[in-house]
Amino acid sequence: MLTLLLITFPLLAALILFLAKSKTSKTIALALSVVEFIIALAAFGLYKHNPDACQLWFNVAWVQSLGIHFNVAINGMSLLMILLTTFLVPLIILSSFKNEYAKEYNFYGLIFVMQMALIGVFTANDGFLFYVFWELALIPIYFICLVWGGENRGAITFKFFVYTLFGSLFMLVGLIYLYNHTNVEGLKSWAINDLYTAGRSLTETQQSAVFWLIFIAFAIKMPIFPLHTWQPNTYVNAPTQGTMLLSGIMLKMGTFGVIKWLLPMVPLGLEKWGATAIGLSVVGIVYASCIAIVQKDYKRLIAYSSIAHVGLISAGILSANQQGIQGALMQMLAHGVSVIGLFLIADILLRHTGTRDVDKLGGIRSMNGNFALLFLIIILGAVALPLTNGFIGEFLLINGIYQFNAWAAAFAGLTVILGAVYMLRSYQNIMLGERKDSHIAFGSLASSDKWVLYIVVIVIIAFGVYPKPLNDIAEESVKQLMLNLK
Amino acid sequence: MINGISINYYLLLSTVLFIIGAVGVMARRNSIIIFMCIELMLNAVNLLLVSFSTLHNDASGQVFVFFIMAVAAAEVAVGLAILSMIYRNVKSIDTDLLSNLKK
Amino acid sequence: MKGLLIISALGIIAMLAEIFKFKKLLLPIVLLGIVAAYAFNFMEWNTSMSISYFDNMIAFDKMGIAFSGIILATAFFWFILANDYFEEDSNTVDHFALVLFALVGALMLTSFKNMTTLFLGIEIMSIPLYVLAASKKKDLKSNEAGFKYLIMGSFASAFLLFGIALVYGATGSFDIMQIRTYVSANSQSLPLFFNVGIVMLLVAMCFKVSAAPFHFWAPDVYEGSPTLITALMSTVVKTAAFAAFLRLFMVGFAGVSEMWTGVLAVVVALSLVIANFSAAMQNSVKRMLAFSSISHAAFMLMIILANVRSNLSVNALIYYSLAYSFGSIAAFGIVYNVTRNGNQNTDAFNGLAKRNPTMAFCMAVAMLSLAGIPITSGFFAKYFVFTAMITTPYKWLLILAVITSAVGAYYYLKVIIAMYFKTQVAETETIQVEKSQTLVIVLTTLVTLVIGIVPGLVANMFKV
Amino acid sequence: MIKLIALVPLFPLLGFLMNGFFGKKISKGLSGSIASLAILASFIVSVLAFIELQGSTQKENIINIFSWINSGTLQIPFEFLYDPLSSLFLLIITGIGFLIHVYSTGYMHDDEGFSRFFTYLNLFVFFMLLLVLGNNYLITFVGWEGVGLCSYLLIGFWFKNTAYNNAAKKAFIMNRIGDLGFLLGIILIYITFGSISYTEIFDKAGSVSPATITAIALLLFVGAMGKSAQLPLYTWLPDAMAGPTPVSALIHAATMVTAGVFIVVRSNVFYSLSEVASHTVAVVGVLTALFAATIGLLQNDIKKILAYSTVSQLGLMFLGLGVGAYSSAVFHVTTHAFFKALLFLGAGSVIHAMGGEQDIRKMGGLSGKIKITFITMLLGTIAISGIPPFSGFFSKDEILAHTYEHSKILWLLGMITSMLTAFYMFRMLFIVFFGKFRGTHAQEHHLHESPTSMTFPLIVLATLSVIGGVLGLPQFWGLPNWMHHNLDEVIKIKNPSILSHETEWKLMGLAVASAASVIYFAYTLFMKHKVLPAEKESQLKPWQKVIYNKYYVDEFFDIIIRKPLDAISTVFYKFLDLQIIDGIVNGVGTAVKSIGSIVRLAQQGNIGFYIISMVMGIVFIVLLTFLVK
Repeated sequence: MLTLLLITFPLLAALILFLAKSKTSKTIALALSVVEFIIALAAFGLYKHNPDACQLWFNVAWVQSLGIHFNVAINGMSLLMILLTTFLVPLIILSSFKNEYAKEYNFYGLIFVMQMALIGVFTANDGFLFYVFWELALIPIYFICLVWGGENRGAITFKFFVYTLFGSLFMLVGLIYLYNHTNVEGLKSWAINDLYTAGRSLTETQQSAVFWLIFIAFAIKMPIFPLHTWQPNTYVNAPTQGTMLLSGIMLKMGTFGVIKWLLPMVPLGLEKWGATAIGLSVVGIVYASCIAIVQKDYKRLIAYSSIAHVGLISAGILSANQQGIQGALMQMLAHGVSVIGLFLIADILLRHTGTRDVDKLGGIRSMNGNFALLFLIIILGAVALPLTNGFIGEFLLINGIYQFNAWAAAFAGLTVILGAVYMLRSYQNIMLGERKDSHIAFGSLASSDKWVLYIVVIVIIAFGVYPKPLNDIAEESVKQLMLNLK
Repeated sequence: MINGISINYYLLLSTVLFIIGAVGVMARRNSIIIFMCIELMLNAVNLLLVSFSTLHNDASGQVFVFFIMAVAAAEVAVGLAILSMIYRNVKSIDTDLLSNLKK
Repeated sequence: MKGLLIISALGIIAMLAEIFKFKKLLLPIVLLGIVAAYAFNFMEWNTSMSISYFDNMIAFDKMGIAFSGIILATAFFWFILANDYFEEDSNTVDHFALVLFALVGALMLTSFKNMTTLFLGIEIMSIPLYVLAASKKKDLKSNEAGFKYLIMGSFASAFLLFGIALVYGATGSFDIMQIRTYVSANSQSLPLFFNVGIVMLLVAMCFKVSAAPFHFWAPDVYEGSPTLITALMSTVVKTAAFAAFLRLFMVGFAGVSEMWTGVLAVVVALSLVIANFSAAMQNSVKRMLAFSSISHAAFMLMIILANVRSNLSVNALIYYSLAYSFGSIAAFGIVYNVTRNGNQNTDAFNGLAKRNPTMAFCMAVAMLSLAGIPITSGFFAKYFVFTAMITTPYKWLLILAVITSAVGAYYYLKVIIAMYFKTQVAETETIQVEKSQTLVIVLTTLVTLVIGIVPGLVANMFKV
Repeated sequence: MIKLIALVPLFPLLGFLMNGFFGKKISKGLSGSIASLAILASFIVSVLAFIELQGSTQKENIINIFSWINSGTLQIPFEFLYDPLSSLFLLIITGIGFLIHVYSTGYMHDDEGFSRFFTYLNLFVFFMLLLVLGNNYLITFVGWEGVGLCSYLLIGFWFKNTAYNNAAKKAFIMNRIGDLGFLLGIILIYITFGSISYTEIFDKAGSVSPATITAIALLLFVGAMGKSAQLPLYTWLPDAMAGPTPVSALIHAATMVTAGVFIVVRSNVFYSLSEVASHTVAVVGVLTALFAATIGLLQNDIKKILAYSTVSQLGLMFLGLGVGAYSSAVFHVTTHAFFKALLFLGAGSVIHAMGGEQDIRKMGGLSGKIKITFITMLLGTIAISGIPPFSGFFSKDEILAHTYEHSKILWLLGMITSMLTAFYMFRMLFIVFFGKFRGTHAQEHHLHESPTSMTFPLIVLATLSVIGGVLGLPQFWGLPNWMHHNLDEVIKIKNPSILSHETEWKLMGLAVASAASVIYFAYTLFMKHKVLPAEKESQLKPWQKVIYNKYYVDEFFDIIIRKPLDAISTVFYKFLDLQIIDGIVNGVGTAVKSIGSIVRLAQQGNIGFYIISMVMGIVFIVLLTFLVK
């Protein structure tokens, strides 16, 4: 029931905003999102640490004749993702307090629709339902980018939409293929476990086919090299909050999908093609990091760095061992938080100085030391310094990849170095030295921005020093998953 | 066998008629002639039906022919009406003039 | 059956309206009539055996009733949408009558049992449409549309008849049930020309549902005809044609499916490619919708192709027609209002989100539905096709379908982008839409969403 | 006290937090004393704990704080290991740390970033303590990266100066290169032993395949190379002199840079088990030592000279480690901490006196002006040159002795290094403190001895550098070598010296003689003939130019690493990403368009054509039906 509430409440919130058309939508939205977060915390409280996964079921037939059920439940992984989503959305809304959007009630409404879809994706236990939520998440973000985006958003959002749709259509085919092989007393079923069994019953070639059909969708969403080219432009052109949604949460749909909807389905396919996929991911890490080094637009730089991070995550997942997958989960949480901070910083830079060009900026630290400090800590989180949230994930991930293949790990590990290179370079260019452009003034931060950054920084450190509460959930849920993979 | 003539001949004949009609429709540009060719095709079918109905000695085939005739008449009537309307606008019944809708 | 009769009666009444001067009342009467027809139609639902009329030439079984239901519903909305279109024209009643007679034809097509009624149905439906297509007397485009439709239509009917004749010759009957039994009895000893006959029939039907390579008339006619007539063609006519197609090939020639499925696969592939790729190039929205209707035809054909012998395809096809019809009604209704000023290009939609948010929203939903995005009904329609195709040997066709529908998203989105992103260049007047029309558009949009969220409403309905 | 060992890192942490949050609000004096007292407190705790440890028989004490990362079989608690090794390092870090804090209160007095400086300094001490206290590689790694961060912050302390920022960035990134190796090493250890706790793995090491052991040892050594500035990852250390001098003394001489030595000693089992690894360590060590020493010969920046000498001394330590003389290496770490910290602080005092001038060519004749600094530095210089009975002599001699029994060539190189060291150190001393003053009049007028807060640490350190030798008196003199005895439990695999006493005597004598002669040579050169370093680079001989420019190593790296990286990145972005990959994606779009425009050619409006194509379609289909089967 609580799960259902988690899904429906954002929808309700969206309706309220759409219909109220209130002047104070910002505050209303913030309040509502906080409520949603509290509900999530309640779920966190109710969640019992027992390994045999799913809790808080809600299951009703949707289309009986087709074996489609509205079947949602929370297990460890989805709980983590829900916490992430519900925690980030208030931050995202708060971060928007300094931006003026036309018809803002629609803007915030769409954010909530998005949240609904995302939570749906994370909780769905029915293949069809999963797909529906998956597609559903695409529509609000599409409109957010299209209506409130930057310069040539038309072409770019368009590319983004078609590209992702293209991927997910293949996923649909793959899922239907599995569905078609399910057999529960002669009936077909969309229930996830039946899909698992169906997938496992397939021959290696069939599994390989399904693996690619489904993986393509996830790979595009994440995105994995070389399917990433929609991402930087979309991130740069989307409104900051849109970018946050895309990178902070939506990206995780892909990684989460691989964990829950790919690994247990087609073990043989994974065995055969996992190496290839890991290869792509790992290449993507270095490739994207290198590109990030030469970026001038800070937002674009973050976009590429995010490709690098997600490459590491997916490589860890596909290495299909305890450390790899658990690391991926932890890193998903960490990356979500840090990237919000980074994109907000990009936005702040633009608002205060009118540019995001790292070469034009400079000497801001001497104008606002406080901001410099927050910025630095967030960067340290991004380069995975120990005792920041980034480290635990990265260590486990590289560990997992190493168990798959030492050289892959070494190559992936280059992110440790390259990440430092582009992050510190850009930080130095933006913040340190004398100010290059004399008429760039940088006053004190708006309180809303301050709060977001403070929260982000606190989480980065707290989570890095004492990850146990979340880490335990991750650990046990992954243990459970590993049983499925055997 | 109809009166000692194999059905295949009827079949052949009407097919030939049908093809002549079709080729006419394809080749000619004059709308009236096109209508006539279509009529020819329909009549080819009529012939075929009639011969088959005698072959099966079953009347329904011939009944069908009447339907065809009626419908053909209606069709032509409508066709000519439209044609006259067009003629009013372009002072011609050459089908080549009617190619503004394209691509 | 009663439905059929009522509609025919309505047609005649419409013609009398001129004489007895109750033009004004005509629309209400027609609407009531349609409602009545609808009611009677579904009364026959639970009659266990399908009652047949005219020496078993027409019989309303569940399938027939279902399709007639869709057609009548669509027609109902269409008439509301069309009321002012009739007013702006001198000889209203003729148009009423013509549309109603076309409806009669359509209903016959859903329920024929005999080649004769098939032929008659097609003609009764088509001939009024030829006229309606050309009904803008002064507009050369309209004339051309009508003329092309007529010539090519009758050319196609010639093939239909030739096919019928050959099949008759081979089997000695027009009754499709008898044909079925005969074929299954001696499938070995069938003469070669029987096969030719089937191909001819296939060709003719493909023409009617405008599948490539027999689709050439569709774009031109859609573009040339008055927008609402186009709406009629792409909804009522298409549904009827598919009902006929389904019945003819799944009831009549299921036994010899190997004779036509291969060909049909090719036709589908051609249609998918040609339709989607040309649609991507269109500036005129009407033309784009024409091509999109071709690609949807391809999808519906896939359903037939996929499972020839099972009723699943009937359900799927019914759902698809319903989803598609309602989507199109909404879309065309909006197009009709937006393109009043004569500009039929996509840029007519620029900034619609500001000029009329409701219309913009409905159009967006319609487009998403046609593109097959959840939670619109269009998605489920696509889903049925995919589920059906996955079991067939034609998996390559499925992949082709996936790719082309990605292309499809391309041109549907163009409209959305125009509405929400592009800003009106010249006059930024808000678009006023009549209450009744708004109602229709919103209603159809809602239906599109509702049956998209709860497809069970329709999908489980027809245990044919 | 041992139970409360967590207090040791806790105090600096508190100091860091207090200064971090309130530093700006409180007075300089207060924030300075908070910081210093924090370190003093942890020094006292360490001393007490140390005494307790000496008393007790329980040498390995594990103190668990909380469980940190759990992942299946990978269990990483946040726990400390207090054993002789860490106890010793605690003393060095907190002791010298405290002195340097005191010194800094004077040195940094006029800097506006005063409280910020102490914030960083406390944070550094905290991380350094974590590094040595951790009971598993990952805790050590936390400290390892943490000190790297602090060094980054402190090198770039004056953040308006781009050169300094670059130095800081360079230091961080070069360290990261090493850290990657370290990280992989840790992971390999986990995979091999199923644990990364010091107390669990070392005993199992014997039963593991040598190849794996070698791999682990080498990976860890890569990390050590980064931290301890060994070839080829040493170039950051000289640049790191951009930071305030106390930082150079604490981080880049006494403590952080010896972390590499620490980790090798911690993992000594692996190195003892792997010939290859230990040889690599030795060779890299000695080469670094020699290489850096030669560069030191011609430097003119007082801090750069000390920096290169640090690199070279670290090289000697690794040489010791490589030949299995672990305790000797640690011994040298200790003494080096004393005299190198002393020298840096002295240099700082000189720079202070000279009003920020660091070029020895501008100095001269300072001996009279700043007596305490001069005397203390003199002692330090003697210590580092290895003149008995100063501390440096003993530690260096032990290392060389072990090297001799291990390999003559390495020993020879070591000897040369220590001779060079003696030479350039005295060169510096003579040029700075003797002859006539070469600076501007303003500077001459400005000259003054530093405040007590700065001289006091100098005196203390001087004393330590003089007497520090007692920690490890030569055994063959029949004297107790405490250092050796103390680390007995830590070094699992012993390799006792097999040298006969007279060889040891010979070596020792040789060392002293050579050092003395070199010093005399330097004396004649710089005192008698008053030779001064060339004013301009153009006056140098070619071979001198090469050395003066540090063998162009920086330029070399620039050419083989930085430039290619940028180039490749640009190619990736401008060409591969935008042109090829995205090009393909957009190409699909254009392909759709072009196919579309071809397909619609068919739709060309003419009925006749439509009919024809329909018929052709029919024919095609008929053929299909009848020919396909």
